[in-house]
Amino acid sequence: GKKEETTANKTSNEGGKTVIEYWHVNAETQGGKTVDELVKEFNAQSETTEVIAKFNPDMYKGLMQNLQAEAAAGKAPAIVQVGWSFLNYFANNFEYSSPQAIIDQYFPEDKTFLEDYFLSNVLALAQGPDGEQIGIPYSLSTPVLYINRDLLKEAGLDENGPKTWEEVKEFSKTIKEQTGKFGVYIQQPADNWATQALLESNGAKMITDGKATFASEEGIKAYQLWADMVLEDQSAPNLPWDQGIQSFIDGNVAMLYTTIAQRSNVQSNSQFDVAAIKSPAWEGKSPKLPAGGAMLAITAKDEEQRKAGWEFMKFLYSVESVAKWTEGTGYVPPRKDVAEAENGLKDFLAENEMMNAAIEQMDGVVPWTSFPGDAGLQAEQLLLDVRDQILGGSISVEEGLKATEQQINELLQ
Amino acid sequence: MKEIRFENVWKSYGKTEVVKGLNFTIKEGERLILLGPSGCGKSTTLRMIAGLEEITSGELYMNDRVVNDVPSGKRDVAMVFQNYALYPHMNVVDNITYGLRVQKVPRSETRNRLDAALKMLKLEGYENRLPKDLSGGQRQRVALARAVVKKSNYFLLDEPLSNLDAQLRVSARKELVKIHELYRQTIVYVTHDQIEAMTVGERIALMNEGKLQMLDTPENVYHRPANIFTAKFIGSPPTNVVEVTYLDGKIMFGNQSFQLLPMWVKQVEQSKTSRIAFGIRPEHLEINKTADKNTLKGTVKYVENQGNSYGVYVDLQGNEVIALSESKYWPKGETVYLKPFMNHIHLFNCETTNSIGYPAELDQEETTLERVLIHE
Amino acid sequence: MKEIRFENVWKSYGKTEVVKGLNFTIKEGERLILLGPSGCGKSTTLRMIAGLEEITSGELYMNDRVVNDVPSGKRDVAMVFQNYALYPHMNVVDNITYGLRVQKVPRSETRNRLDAALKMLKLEGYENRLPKDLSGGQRQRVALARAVVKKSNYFLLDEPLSNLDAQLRVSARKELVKIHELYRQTIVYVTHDQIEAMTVGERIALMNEGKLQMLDTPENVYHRPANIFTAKFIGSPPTNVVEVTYLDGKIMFGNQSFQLLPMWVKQVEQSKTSRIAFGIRPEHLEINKTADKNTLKGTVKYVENQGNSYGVYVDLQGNEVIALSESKYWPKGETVYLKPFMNHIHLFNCETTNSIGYPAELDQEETTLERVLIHE
Amino acid sequence: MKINRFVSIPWHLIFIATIFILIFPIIFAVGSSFKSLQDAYNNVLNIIPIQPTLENYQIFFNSLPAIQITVNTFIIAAVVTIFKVITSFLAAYAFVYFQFRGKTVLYFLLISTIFIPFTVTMIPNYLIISKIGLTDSIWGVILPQLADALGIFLMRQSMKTIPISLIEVAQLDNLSHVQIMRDIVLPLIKPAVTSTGIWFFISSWNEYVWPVLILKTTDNFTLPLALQMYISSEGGTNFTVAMAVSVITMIIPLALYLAFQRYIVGTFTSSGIK
Amino acid sequence: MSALTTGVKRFNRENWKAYFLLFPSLLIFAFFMFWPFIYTIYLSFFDWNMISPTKEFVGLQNYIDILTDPKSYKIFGNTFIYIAILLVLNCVVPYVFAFVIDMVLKRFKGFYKGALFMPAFISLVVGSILFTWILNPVSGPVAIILGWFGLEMPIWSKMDGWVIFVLSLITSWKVFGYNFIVLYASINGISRELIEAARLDQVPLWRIFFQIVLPMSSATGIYVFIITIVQGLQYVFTPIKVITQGGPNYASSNAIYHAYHEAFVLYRTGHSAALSILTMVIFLVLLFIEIKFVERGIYYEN
Ligand SMILES: Nc1ncnc2c1ncn2[C@@H]1O[C@H](COP(=O)(O)OP(=O)(O)OP(=O)(O)O)[C@@H](O)[C@H]1O
Ligand SMILES: Nc1ncnc2c1ncn2[C@@H]1O[C@H](COP(=O)(O)OP(=O)(O)OP(=O)(O)O)[C@@H](O)[C@H]1O
Ligand SMILES: [Mg+2]
Ligand SMILES: [Mg+2]
Repeated sequence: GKKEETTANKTSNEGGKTVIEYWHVNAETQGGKTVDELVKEFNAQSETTEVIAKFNPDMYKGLMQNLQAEAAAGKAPAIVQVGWSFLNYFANNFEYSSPQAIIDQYFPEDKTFLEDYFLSNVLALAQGPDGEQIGIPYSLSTPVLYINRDLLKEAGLDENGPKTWEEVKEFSKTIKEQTGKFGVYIQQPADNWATQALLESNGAKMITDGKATFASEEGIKAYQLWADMVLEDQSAPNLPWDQGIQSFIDGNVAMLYTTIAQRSNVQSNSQFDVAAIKSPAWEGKSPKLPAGGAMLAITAKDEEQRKAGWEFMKFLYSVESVAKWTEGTGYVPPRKDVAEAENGLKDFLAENEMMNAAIEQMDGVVPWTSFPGDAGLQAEQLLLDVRDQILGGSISVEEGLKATEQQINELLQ
Repeated sequence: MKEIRFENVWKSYGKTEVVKGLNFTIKEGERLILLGPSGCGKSTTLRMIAGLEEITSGELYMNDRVVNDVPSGKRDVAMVFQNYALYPHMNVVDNITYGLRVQKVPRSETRNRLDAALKMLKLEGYENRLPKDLSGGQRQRVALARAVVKKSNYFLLDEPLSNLDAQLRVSARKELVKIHELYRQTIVYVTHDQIEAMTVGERIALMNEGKLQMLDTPENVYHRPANIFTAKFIGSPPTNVVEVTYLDGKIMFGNQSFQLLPMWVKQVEQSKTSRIAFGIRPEHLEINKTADKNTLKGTVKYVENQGNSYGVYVDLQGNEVIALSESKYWPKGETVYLKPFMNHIHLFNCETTNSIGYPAELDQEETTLERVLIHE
Repeated sequence: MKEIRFENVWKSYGKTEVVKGLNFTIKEGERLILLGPSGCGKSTTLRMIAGLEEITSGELYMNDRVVNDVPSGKRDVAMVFQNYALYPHMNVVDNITYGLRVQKVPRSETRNRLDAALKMLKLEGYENRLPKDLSGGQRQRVALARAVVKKSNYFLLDEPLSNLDAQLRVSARKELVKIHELYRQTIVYVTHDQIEAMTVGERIALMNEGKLQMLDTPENVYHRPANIFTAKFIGSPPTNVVEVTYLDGKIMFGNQSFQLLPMWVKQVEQSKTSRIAFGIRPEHLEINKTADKNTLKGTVKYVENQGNSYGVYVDLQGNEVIALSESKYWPKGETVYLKPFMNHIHLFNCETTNSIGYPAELDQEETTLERVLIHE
Repeated sequence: MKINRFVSIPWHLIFIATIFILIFPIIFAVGSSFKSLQDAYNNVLNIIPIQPTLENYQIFFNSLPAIQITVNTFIIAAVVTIFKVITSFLAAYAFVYFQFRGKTVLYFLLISTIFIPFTVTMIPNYLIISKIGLTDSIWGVILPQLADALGIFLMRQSMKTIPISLIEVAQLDNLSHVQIMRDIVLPLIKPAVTSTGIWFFISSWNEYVWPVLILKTTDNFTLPLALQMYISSEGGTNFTVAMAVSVITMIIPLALYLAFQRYIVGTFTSSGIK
Repeated sequence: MSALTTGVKRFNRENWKAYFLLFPSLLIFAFFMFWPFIYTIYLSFFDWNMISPTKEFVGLQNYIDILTDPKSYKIFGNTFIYIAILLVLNCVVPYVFAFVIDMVLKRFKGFYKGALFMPAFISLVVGSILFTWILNPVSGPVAIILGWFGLEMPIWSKMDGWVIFVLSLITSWKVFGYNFIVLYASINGISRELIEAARLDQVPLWRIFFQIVLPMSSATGIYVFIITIVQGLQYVFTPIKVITQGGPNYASSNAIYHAYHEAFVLYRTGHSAALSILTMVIFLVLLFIEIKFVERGIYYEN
C-alpha cells in the first residue's frame, strides 16, 4: 500500500518529486496544526519536492533521540528542528550542511537571503563556537512574566506587575501574606533556560571562554533570591513545570515566569485578568535573555535532498509562512520584517497583546548557553542536579553553585 | 446431645434437586450407615452435615440447634472425603496432624494420636511421602487417618475404605468400631460394601434419589425390608421380587402356586392389597433337582461364581430368579425345583411398593432382635 | 497374539523398589484379575503395561514384541485410572468420546458406542454434566465408559467399580464380561472385591510387596492356595492358619489333636516338612455346641455379623479362629466344638510358607475344575 | 462454605475504598475529557463536567486520521498478542513436556531476558528493523514483539499445575502433541492464557517508546503516539484532549476484557481426579 | 512425576520437536534480545556517544566509574525501594485480595474483579499525566480536599522518599489489576475440597491462606513475584520519565531510568551499557537464587 512508500529510504514518489522528511517537535498545542498546513501548502505549490512531516514527541530531546537512532542506521531526514541547548551536541555529532553552503552551491539567487532577512544577533544564535552557521533560527522564545492582575490587586500591589527581580520577591512575599496564595513560579523543566535568564540578567556569565563561571557573586546572588523565595518566604512553590503552570492558570500562583510559548495556553484557559510583561531585570541592569526554541538544520545527505531541503526551508521563512507560524505557535518570529508587514503579523499582534512583551525584549536576546564538548550535556545535567539540591534546601546556594562550577570545569577539560 | 436431625431438608443445585425432603434423626453416639445407589445424594447429605453445602430449604439440627448457618469449622465435625482431599503439598504426617496443630493439641498428644492412626492404617514407613507418591489405597488411608486423629463429636465417613483390600478393610473397620465404642462420637458412614454396612452399622439409612427409603437396624433392613427398593438393594445377589397373584392363601406364579403359612395369610388379608409382589432372598431359596411339596419348577439359565457359593439363575415362568447353592454343577437348561423358606419371604404392595408388613409371630419366634455387639 | 509377558520386570522410584522381578504371562484374550494388598504394586504394574511408567529393568512383551520403549499411544491400550483422570473441562459425552473423535471413528459408530456405554453404566441424563457436577460414583462410571468405548486390544481396569453400589457393580461387571466374551480383548483388572475377582476373573494373579504370589484360576486360588499369604488374603473372613505339629498322621493343636485323612498323611510325609501350618476357611469349620469325633474344643470370643451369616471368633488354645454360622446365638465364653471339613484343609510348610501340595485324590474327587462361564 | 458474616464486612469496606482509589483517576479522566480545557483548569473538583462538551473528541477526530490510527493500533496489538500467546504457549509446552539437551540453560536464558532494560534493545532493534526496511511500518513495530519471556514463564507455571494423569490419558489415546495442546492443555490453562493475552494486548496497545522510534507519518501512528501530539512541555499539554484520546484508547481493550473476562476463572483441574 | 519421566524418556527421541516448538521464540529472542545484549556488553567497554564514528576503548573504566560514583548506590538503593514497595502493593496485597474475594466473600465478587482491573486499561503515560493533575500539591483535587481539613499536601515530586512512594503508587495503580487477576485465577483453581477440609478443621483464614492457598498457588505466585520485580524495575520508568525525570537530584531515579538517562539524555552509551549490564547481573543473580532455593518450595502437579 501507500504506507511503505513513505519510509525514509524512499527518495522520490510516483510523480518524480523528491520526497524529503521534515522532523519537528510541534505537538498540536504547539503549532502542530500549522506545520501540517504549511507542509500541505508547500506540497501543493512545489513541482519538485514533496515534504513529509514527522512529529517527534518529547520535544527536542525526543527528536534528538530519534535522530540518533536514524543516524545509527545510516540514514537521516532532510530537515530537523534542533533545540538550542542541543546546538553543540548536534554540531559535533551529526552530519549537516550549513545552509549558506547549500545556497552557495545550488541557489546562487538566494545568496543574501540570510543577511537580508535576519538580525545578526538572531543569526548568531544558530552559530557554532567558531562562528559557523549550523542552521537557521526558526522558533524563538523568551521568558516573560505572566501576572494574575486580580491577585495582585487583591494583595494591594501594582497591577502592572514587578519590574525587577527584587520587586518580584517583594510582590511574592506580599501576595503570600495577603492572599495565602503563592507569589511566583519560576519554570523548572529539565533544562537551565530560566536559570540562565535569571543569572545572566544579573550580570553573571554561564560560560566564559569555554569555562563555567556562573558561581560568580552575581550568579550566587541571583540564585539566592530564587532559593529564598522558595525556602525562606515560601512564596514560590517548588513544583515541576506542568504543575506550576496549572497552578498559575487556576489562580493559585500570582505570577508565572515561563516561556512565551505558553501564551496561548495561559491566555485561553485562565479566568482572571491575565497579562504578560517583560522579563524582570535586576535593579540597574538590563536583562539578558537566552533564546528558546529551535533552528532548522539540513541533515539531508544527497544532493537532491539537500536542494529540496532548501526549497522547503525557503518556503518556511517567507513572510506569510513565518506569520502563520508565529500565530500558530506563539513563538517570536525570527525574521525581522514580519511583525510589521501587512501580510505578516500586524493584525495578530494587535489582537494578542501578550506577544508584545516577548517581541519587545528581543534585542536583549543572547544565545542559550550550550556547554561545549562531549561532556556538555553532562555539565548541563549537573546544573539541574544542583537546582534540585538548592531548591530542596539540601545545600546552600553558594556551596552548591561553587561545587557544581568546579565539577563542570573538570568535566569540560 | 450429639444428635443430628433433618427436618424436611432439601438441596438443589440450580434446578437439579438432589436431596428431597429428608426427615430423620441420627441418634447421639450411634453409628449410622448411609447406603444407597451411586448418585442418590449420600455425599451431599454428609456435606450438608459438615456445613460444606448450603441447605436449600428445611432445617438441620445438630446438638438441638439449627445449624443451617453455622460455619463448618464450628460444628466439630471430622470427615473423610470421598475423593480424599489430601493436601498435595504436605507429607503424610503433616496431612494427618495439620488439623491438630491448628487446634493447638499438645505435641505429645498429637504424636500419640498420629502413631495410633499410622499403626491402625498400616501407614508406618510412609510418613514423609507426599500424596502423589502414594498408591490409591494409601492415600485413602491417609484421608481416613486425618479424620480419625481429630476425635470430633461428629464423624462423617464417605466411603472411607472403598479402595482397600479386604483384609485391610476388615481390620480398619474393626479399629473404627473399637474407637467408636470408646468415644461414642456420632458416626455417619457411607459405604457401598454391604458387609461393612452390616458389621459397622448400628442403624442403616437407605436413600434413593434423594429420599430416605428405610432407617432401621441392619437386621431389620435385611430381614424386614420396608419396601421393594430396600429388599432389592440390600444383599447380593439381590432379593428376587416377582409380581404374583394372591388367591385363597396361595401365591400364584403363573400356573404354579404355593401355600403361604397361616400367619402370612392373615397378614395379606389384613393389608387388603390386591396386587402383590413376592420377594425372597437367593439364600432363602433352596434349589433341588427333585420336586418336593411347595416347590416351584424352573429351568437353569446359568451359574455364577459368588466367591464361596454359586448363584444359580433360574427361569421361573419368564421371571429370572436367583438361588444360592454350594455346588456349581447346574447344567444349563436343566429342570430344577425351588423351595422358598417360608419364614423368610417378603410380601409387598405392588402399587406403593411398600411391604405389607411382617406377621407378629415372626418376631416372637426370633426372640428379641437385640444387637450383637462386636468386641474383641 | 495379544499376550502380555513380563520377564523379570523391576520398577523402582528412586530407591524404593515397588515391583520386584515380575515373571508371568497374561494370555491373549483372557480376563486376568490382579489382586493384592493396598500398595503392593498393582497400579504400577498396570501403568507399566500401559506405558505410563518406565520399566526400571527387565522386559515387557506385548504381542511378542519388547515394548519397554513403545509409547503408550502405540500400544492399543484402554485404561480406567484408579483416580479416574477425567478431563475436567469436558462434559460426560466429550470425556467419553474424545478419544474416538481423535481416532476419527465415524460419527455414527461413536454415537452407538457412546449410547451403549451410557446405558451400560446408567449415565443417561448426565450427558452434559462436567465432572465437577457429578457424584463420586458417577465420575467413576464416566471413567469406565471412556475406556469401554475405545475397544482396544488391551483393556486395563484399575479398581473400576470401587465406588459403585453393589447392584450397579454387579450389573456393570456382567456387562463388562459380556463385552469381553464378544471382543476377547486381553483384560487386566485390578479389584479389591473378591467376589468380583471370582466372578470376573478367568485367572487371578495375586501380588504382594511387588512380587507375584500365585497365578491360577479363581477356584485354585481359593481352594488350592499356593502359600499362606494367598490362603489368608483370599476369602473373607480370612482362612484360619495355625502353626501345628504333625505327629503320626495327627495334627496337634496344643494338647488337642485330630486325625488327618490318609491322602493328607501321605502328602505330608512326602513333603518331608517338619514345621507345618494348618489352614482352614471359616466356612469349612463347622461349629457345634456338642463334641463329636475329630472336633477341637474352644471358647467363643465374640460374634460378628457377616451380612448373610455370622462369624464366630473362637479361642482355640490361644489361637483365634473364625467359623461361619447361620446363627448368631453364640454367647461369649461358651465352650464350642469345631469340626474341620477334612477335604478342605490346607497344609503349609512353615518355613517357606508354601503349600505342601494337595493330594491327587482331591482332584479326581472334584472331577475337572473346568470354568463355569458366565453367560446369560 | 459458610463464612462468618462479620468477617466479610470489613473486607467489603476495604475493597470499596480500594476500588474508589483505583477508579477515581479513571472517572477524573473521563470527566475531564468532556470538559473544556478552561473548565478543567479551573474546576478540578467538578469531576462531572457542568457543561459537558464533545469538543475534545472533535478536536482529535478532526486533526488526526483517528480511524486509521485506531486500526493501526488494533492491528499491532492483535497481531502481537496472538503471536506472543502462540509462541509463548509452544515454548512453555516444550519446557514442560519435553526433556531435551540444554533445557534448563535455555529456560534460564529465556527468562533472564525479562531483566534486560529496554534501553539495551532499543537502538539495536531499530537498526535491524531499519535494515529490513520496516521503519515507518506497523510491521516494524510488531516484529520484535512476537515472543515474550513472561508469557513463557506464566504458561510454564500454569502447565505445571495440570495433573499429570490428564496428560497420561491423552497419551494413551495416542494424541498428537497438537491435539494435546489444543484440547487438553490449552483449555486447562485458559485463565492464564486469557489474562496474559489481555495484558499483552493492553501493553502493546499502550506501547509508546518503541513505536515512536519506528513510526513517522501520522497515517501510521498508533493511539499512544496520537496522544503525544497533545502533550508538550513547552506549548502546554492539552489535558482535556489528551484525556479524550485516552478514553478512546481505553475503550477497545475494555470491551475485549469484558468479552473474555469469563474465561479468567479457575478450571478446577482437580475435579476430574480423585 | 514418574509418568512424566517416562513421557520424558519417550519424548527424548522427539527432541527435535522441542526445539521446533522453541524455535519461534528463540528466533525472535536471538535477534531482538540476545544480540542487542551481547552488543551492549561489547559497548560497555567503550566510551562512545552512539553517533561519533570513533569508539574509544576504555576497558573496565565504565564499570569503575559506576561503582565509584555514590550516585549509583543511591540509584540502586532506589531501585530496590521501588521493588520493595511494589512487592507489597502488587504482590502481597493482590494475593490477599484474590484470596479474600475468592474464598471469603460471597457477594460482589464479579464487581470487585472487574473494578480492580479497570486501571490496567490506561497507559502509564496517561496515568502519570492524570496523577500529575490529581496529585498537584497546590491545586489538585486531593490537595484542595486536604486543604478543607487544614492539611497541606507535601510537594511530593520534590521530596526524597515521598517521590518514590508516589511513583510506586502510580505504577501500582496500573499493574495491580493484572497481578490480581492472575493470582485470582490461580487461587480460584485450587480444589475447593482442600479448603473445605481445612475449614472442617477450623483452620483460621490466615492459616488457610498461608498454609494451603499460598503453597497451592505458588507456581503462579512465583510468577507474580517475579513480574512484580520486573514492574518495579521496568514499569516505573514511565512515571519517572513523565513526572520527575529522575529528580529531585536522582531521588526518584532507578537503574533502568538512569540507564535511559545516560544513554538518551546524556548520550553516554558506554556508561549506560555498563549500567544495564550491572543491573542485569544483579537481577540474574537474584533470579538464579530464586530458582535454586525458592523453586524447591513450589508446588507443581508435575
Ligand atoms: N512416586 C513414588 N515414589 C515412591 N514410591 C511410590 C511412588 N508411587 C508409588 N509408590 C509406592 O509404590 C507402591 C505401589 O504402588 P501402586 O500404586 O502400584 O499400589 P497399588 O497396588 O495400586 O495399591 P492400591 O491398591 O492402594 O492402589 C506403593 O507402596 C507406593 O507407596
Ligand atoms: N454441582 C452439581 N450440580 C448438579 N448436580 C450435582 C452437582 N453435584 C452433584 N450433583 C448430583 O447430585 C446427585 C447426588 O450426588 P452425591 O455426590 O450426593 O451422590 P452420592 O450418593 O454420594 O453418590 P456416589 O455413591 O456416586 O458418590 C448426583 O446425581 C449428582 O450428579
Ligand atoms: Mg458420594
Ligand atoms: Mg492402585
